[in-house]
Amino acid sequence: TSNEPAEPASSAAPAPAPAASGNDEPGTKVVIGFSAPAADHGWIAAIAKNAEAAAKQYTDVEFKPVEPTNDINQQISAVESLIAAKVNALVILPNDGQQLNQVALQATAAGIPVINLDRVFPDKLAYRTWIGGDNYGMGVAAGHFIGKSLKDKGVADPVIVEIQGIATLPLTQDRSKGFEDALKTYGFKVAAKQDAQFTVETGNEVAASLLQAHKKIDALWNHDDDQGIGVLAAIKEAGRDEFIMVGGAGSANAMKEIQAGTSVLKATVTYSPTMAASAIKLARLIAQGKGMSDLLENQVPQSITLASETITKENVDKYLPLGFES
Amino acid sequence: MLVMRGIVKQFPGVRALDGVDLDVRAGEVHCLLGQNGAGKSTLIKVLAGVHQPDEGTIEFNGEQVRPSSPNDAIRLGFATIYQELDLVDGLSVAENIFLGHEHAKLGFVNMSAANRAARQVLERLGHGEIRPSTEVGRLPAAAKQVVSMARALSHDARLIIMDEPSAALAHDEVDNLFRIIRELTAQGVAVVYISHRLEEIREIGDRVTVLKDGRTVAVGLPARETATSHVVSLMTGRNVEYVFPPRAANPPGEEVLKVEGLTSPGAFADVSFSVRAGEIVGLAGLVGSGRSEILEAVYGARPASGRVELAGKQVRHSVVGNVRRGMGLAPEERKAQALLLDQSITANITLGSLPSFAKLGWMNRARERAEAHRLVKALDIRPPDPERPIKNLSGGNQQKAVLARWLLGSRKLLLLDEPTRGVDVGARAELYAVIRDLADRGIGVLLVSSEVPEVLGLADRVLVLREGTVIHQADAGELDEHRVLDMIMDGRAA
Amino acid sequence: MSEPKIPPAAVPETGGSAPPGAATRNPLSALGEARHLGLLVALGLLIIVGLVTRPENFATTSNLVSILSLAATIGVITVGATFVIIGGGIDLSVGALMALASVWATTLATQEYGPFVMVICALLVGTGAGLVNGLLIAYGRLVPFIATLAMLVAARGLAQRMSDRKTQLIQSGNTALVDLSTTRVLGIPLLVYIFALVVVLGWILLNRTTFGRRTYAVGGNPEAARLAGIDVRRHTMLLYALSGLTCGIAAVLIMARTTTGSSTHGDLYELDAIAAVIIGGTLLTGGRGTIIGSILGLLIFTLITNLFILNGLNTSDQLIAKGLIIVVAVLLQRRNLKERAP
Amino acid sequence: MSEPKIPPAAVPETGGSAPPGAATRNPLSALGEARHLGLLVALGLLIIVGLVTRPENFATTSNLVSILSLAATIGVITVGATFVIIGGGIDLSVGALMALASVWATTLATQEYGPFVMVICALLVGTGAGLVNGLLIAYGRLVPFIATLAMLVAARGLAQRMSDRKTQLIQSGNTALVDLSTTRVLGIPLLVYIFALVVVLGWILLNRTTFGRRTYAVGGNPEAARLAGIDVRRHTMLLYALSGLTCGIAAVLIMARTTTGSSTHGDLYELDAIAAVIIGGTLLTGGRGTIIGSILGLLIFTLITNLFILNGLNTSDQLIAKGLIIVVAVLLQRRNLKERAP
Ligand SMILES: Nc1ncnc2c1ncn2[C@@H]1O[C@H](COP(=O)(O)OP(=O)(O)OP(=O)(O)O)[C@@H](O)[C@H]1O
Ligand SMILES: Nc1ncnc2c1ncn2[C@@H]1O[C@H](COP(=O)(O)OP(=O)(O)OP(=O)(O)O)[C@@H](O)[C@H]1O
Ligand SMILES: [Mg+2]
Ligand SMILES: [Mg+2]
Repeated sequence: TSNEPAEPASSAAPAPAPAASGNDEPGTKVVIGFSAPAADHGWIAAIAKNAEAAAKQYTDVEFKPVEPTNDINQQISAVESLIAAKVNALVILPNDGQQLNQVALQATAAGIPVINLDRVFPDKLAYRTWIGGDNYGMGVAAGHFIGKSLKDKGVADPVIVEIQGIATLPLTQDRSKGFEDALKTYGFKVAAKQDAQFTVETGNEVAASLLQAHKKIDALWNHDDDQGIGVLAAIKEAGRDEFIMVGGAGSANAMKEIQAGTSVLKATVTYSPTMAASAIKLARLIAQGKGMSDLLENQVPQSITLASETITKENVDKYLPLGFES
Repeated sequence: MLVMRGIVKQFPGVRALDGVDLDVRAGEVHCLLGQNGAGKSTLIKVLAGVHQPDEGTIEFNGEQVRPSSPNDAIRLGFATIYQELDLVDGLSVAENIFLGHEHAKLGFVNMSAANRAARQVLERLGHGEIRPSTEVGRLPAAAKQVVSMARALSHDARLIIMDEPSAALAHDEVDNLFRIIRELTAQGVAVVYISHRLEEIREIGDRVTVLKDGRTVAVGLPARETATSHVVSLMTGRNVEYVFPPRAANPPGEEVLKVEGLTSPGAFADVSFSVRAGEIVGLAGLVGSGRSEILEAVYGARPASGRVELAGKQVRHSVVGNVRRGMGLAPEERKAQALLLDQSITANITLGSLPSFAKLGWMNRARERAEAHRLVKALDIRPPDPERPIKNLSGGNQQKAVLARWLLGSRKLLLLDEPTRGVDVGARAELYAVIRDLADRGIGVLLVSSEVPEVLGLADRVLVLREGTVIHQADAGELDEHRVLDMIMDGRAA
Repeated sequence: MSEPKIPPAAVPETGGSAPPGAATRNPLSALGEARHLGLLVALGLLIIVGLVTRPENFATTSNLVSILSLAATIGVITVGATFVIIGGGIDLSVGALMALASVWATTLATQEYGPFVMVICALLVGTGAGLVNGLLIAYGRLVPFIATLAMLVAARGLAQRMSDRKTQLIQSGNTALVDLSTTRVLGIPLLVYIFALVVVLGWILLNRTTFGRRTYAVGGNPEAARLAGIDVRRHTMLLYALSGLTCGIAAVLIMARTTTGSSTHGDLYELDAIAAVIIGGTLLTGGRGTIIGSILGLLIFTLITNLFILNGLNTSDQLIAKGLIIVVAVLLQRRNLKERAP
Repeated sequence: MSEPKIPPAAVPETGGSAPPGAATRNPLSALGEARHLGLLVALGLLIIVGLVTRPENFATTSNLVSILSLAATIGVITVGATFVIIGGGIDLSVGALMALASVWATTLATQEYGPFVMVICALLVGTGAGLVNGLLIAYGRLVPFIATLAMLVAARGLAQRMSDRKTQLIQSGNTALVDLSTTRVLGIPLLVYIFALVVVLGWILLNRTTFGRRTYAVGGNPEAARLAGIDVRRHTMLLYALSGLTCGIAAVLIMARTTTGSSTHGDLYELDAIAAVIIGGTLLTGGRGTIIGSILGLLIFTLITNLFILNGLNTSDQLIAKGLIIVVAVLLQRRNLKERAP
């Protein structure tokens, strides 16, 4: 929430770690192209901002973002234009990995290393390195938190409700799968799920009706903290507090709710947009032919999966600086 | 050749045809007469396959037929000129003429063949100057009527139905139309002719069928021998004399309208005249002589230079202002320019004077309804139910509603463009009386009509126009029909 | 020969049988009018489906209140859209204007002045942007579709810029605004009353004032309206301003409901609002239509969504069923519209 | 009054300057026609902006090819939409039909039969769904807006069901389909040729055949068309089927370009296509319009996007600018449309 009085170092990428190995020392000048979906909501906006901020830290990086769009056809064109411009490395967060696979292959064929951010290309030939969150793991983390809390409370046969993000995204399906699998280990299952659009308003609408459909709920997992604002508003409006709620992604706003501890939101599982900053750093290293200095290998690894962490009242202080503003 | 028996057509709430008989012979001009709303257009639409009759039989050349679509009727050899112009504005003249039966091979249009054929038909109609490739939307109303006729002629029809073809035509054009009708009948084509101008019937018609309230009241009367008064009383059920109300006894008052040097490039130039309170001033002229344009310019609806004064004050060029100051216009094309087809008669009547029924924008609907009811009665609009949608009224009754609009509120000046177009004889006399009554109450009236007798009979003073200039002004009493016709055709000013 | 001297004017006539059209004008009987019958039948069927499938959840007060609260935001916009469409236009920018108004009203700078100023701000922004639409269309003579599409795009862009694409929370000092959604009178949240008020005022404006009558005229036949002395341009402009105003009101409601202002609010509202208006029997060509029809159309949409969520159906099935229901509802409605036959 | 002398021509000559109707019919001069002048000016301005801001990138072959490839998918749809809109209708379902066709053609079951069957499948699905639109509108007499909105919703739902909301990759055996986008002849990908072919065929159909000319009649004055013996309903139905067919073709193109079928393809294409058609000078009320105008309108949109990509503007600014550019383009165009004055 942009309205909060200036939060220290809130959404900007964390400062680079001390340059022990000199990896942050200026090297050959590289142009890094960047393409992502339209920044029409908090998480993706944070992705774009983190990428840009990371690029700005380096004098040897020229950052070249292209028009973000939600139309696959246009994103293909955008990447094509970056290939034509002969950038040194490409960071791509595709609207859909499968649909952009072809053009990523083209880039690789043109000798441009592709750093695949988050939504993965099906074809390993299409990218040099993948870095992204663990959607399945996120569902698992949420499932475990809820499973454990309910077990501890001794609830039998609980009503567990899930509010998903955009249903047609593979990541949504992965998250749901992880959630379901984790709950299974406690012998629980999801009673109802509905998808929203990652926006405050749709979260609000879906939650309002779901609360009508289930007069008593024990736990609710909401995939995305952006739409979570709307979900919380609907819960408050309905005057319901008999259940616990878990968020997703880890926005600063959600963390503050958890910290305050006054609402039903008890935890959120991270899916940090800081990965965009890391992707830019990796792109720079790859383009300059460097490795990651903490590792023995001379080259950047082929894939890096971020762990999804569970933020609760106990550890929220540690995470708050990393929370993005939704 | 054509025999229709016991045709019944029911619309929701209206029995438009209630057992009509018609009997047309090859090579004759059969006239269909009847008051507004008598069912003439409905009858010919049944014939043209637009409406399906609920009861009754149609026999053509001895065979039972039942045209179930316009296409059917065309195939049977019926061609129709409809009362309302039904052309496609976005297409060219030639495309309109051959719409539905294009010159085409395998679906590909042969444009040049179509243009050639169109030119031929147009020349036959005496209008070789209309270019086949012109977009119809750009043609003036009269030329559109010609295109409609050309379309009917372009079919090799054995029966041609004409629903008030002369309504949009001026005098000279009507002669031309008659020439063509005679050519057709000489070839054995039958013509069904509908008109409210009884003198036309006498000139071109062979036999007459009269409709009243959806029923046939007379079949196959000889057109030339039957007395006009007889026909009229058949139509109306009473005796109507085709006369104009007496002119005002008291002399006209102050000048309500003064026009000086009004010019609109391409339409008219340097027109000056005045209209006084209680006076009816008529504009006579050919179609295309710029009469409608003068009315529009005075009304502020068309850009023009020059000076227009209403009641001694120069008016700004704005319809809104002019209406507020007391002008009213009954435009030429009522469907396109005057009517809210989806609305009730009431809503159409009160459209021009809404503020007078409102306080701070709040409508007093009881008063509105009462006023509308009063006018519907006064003008004998049928059916006399002010809440009926106006689109189901016959043309003449719609015209009355348009006039009624300006009978509300305090008008100083009324501009009437062809106020009796498509209005039947009985209603005409009523309209004349209404117009005269308005003038007697101190309103100035500027009247355009293509019927010279109407201008001469109704107006106090007449301006004769030719090609956008006033060539003569005189009191109506000083002129006669022949002189006016000579002037508007040859430009010989007296 | 008849001399119909025009009789002396107008003693309001009470006599005779009530003219048939009079029924149309009575707010209550309007509901039962033939042309809304199909909608009512469709609504009834949906309610029956609700009662049968979820007897314990559907007919509860809280669920009904929830449906009305959900319908409120877009319902307010639908009232404005009805005016614009009856007036022969179309407004694609409604959702974007609502977003812009919500963002503007929740900027820190605005929030400093408290909830009252925030509301005024939202209303002004909505009306102002609507006025721009109106100016472009009435005086710039742009096609409404294009002008409002451009406004849609630009307003969303501006809202994103202004909010820096963040969701702007209503500050703790301004929760009076949020109370609109949480405070209940007789068990019904204030925002439902606001919705009802807008509908009633809209109904009155459309059916009882010269403004409404002119709207029908301007939409039905602009040339005839012009020649009858109506300032068609000015009226057109006002219609879009009115639509903008309803977007401003809707922005207040959505802020109350979600406790935020955001550039993502109201996404695709334009389609929903226009669809509700048209299902309600208003012609896209203008000149015809009713507010009650639009609201019934909207309630059908809202009810469909509610039923699906109550029954736990997934969105894909929801979409398919929604398409079918729209078709059936309109076919039902058409059955009762003999007048409009070929 | 009874002398039947043939009067001098009373109908004014429209002569003088070349008759407008004639010019329309020549494919080349049509481009230069006055009514497209505004569009050409706008396009020219955009090109100049491109040359000035990105001299090294803009005027390259690869960029031009990229613009055309981007325009191809929606361009094909725009051709169909032009027919529907000239015919007095509107088709909101185009994007959804494209998605449905792409999903259907890429199901594993279909893919077994190879690329040729996949193409046939996409075309049939598009045409079939279009036919359903046409039947609902022409014979069920639903308002086009509603019927195609229902189809939009239902087709998206069906596509989601069919694909289980997953993106369906084209299997390695069927890459012949993908070659449409990767194979180049004279440096231009095949799909651009397909686009061009559809435009040319559409132009011929609209301007040179009875079907096309009757489309103007059906849209401009359906009653007159009916009276002239045209089967208006059948024609209307065919128009929607044609629009569906173009969606099927577009589905083939998008499959080639993305190597996938997906229920998310073509989101909001309906708005873009309609906007392009209207900017191109076709009236939403029907009866008037040109294919060339629509394509110019579309190219303007595509060029705007391309320029933004090249210049790396952010979305918000881009949206604001896009809104302004639309308004300016249309104002420019209106300047050249004196005929349509008040
Ligand atoms: N589509 C329709 N729906 C309902 N009523 C109709 C319809 N068409 C005509 N009518 C009614 O049928 C009656 C006959 O109308 P019609 O148009 O045939 O009269 P007409 O004799 O041609 O009159 P006019 O001389 O004024 O043209 C009128 O009362 C009219 O209101
Ligand atoms: N749509 C139009 N396009 C171009 N010129 C027109 C158009 N309408 C009228 N004109 C021109 O304006 C002049 C007057 O035309 P119009 O037919 O309206 O005169 P009129 O005297 O009012 O005839 P009528 O009594 O039939 O209305 C003519 O010279 C005609 O060329
Ligand atoms: Mg008639
Ligand atoms: Mg005239």
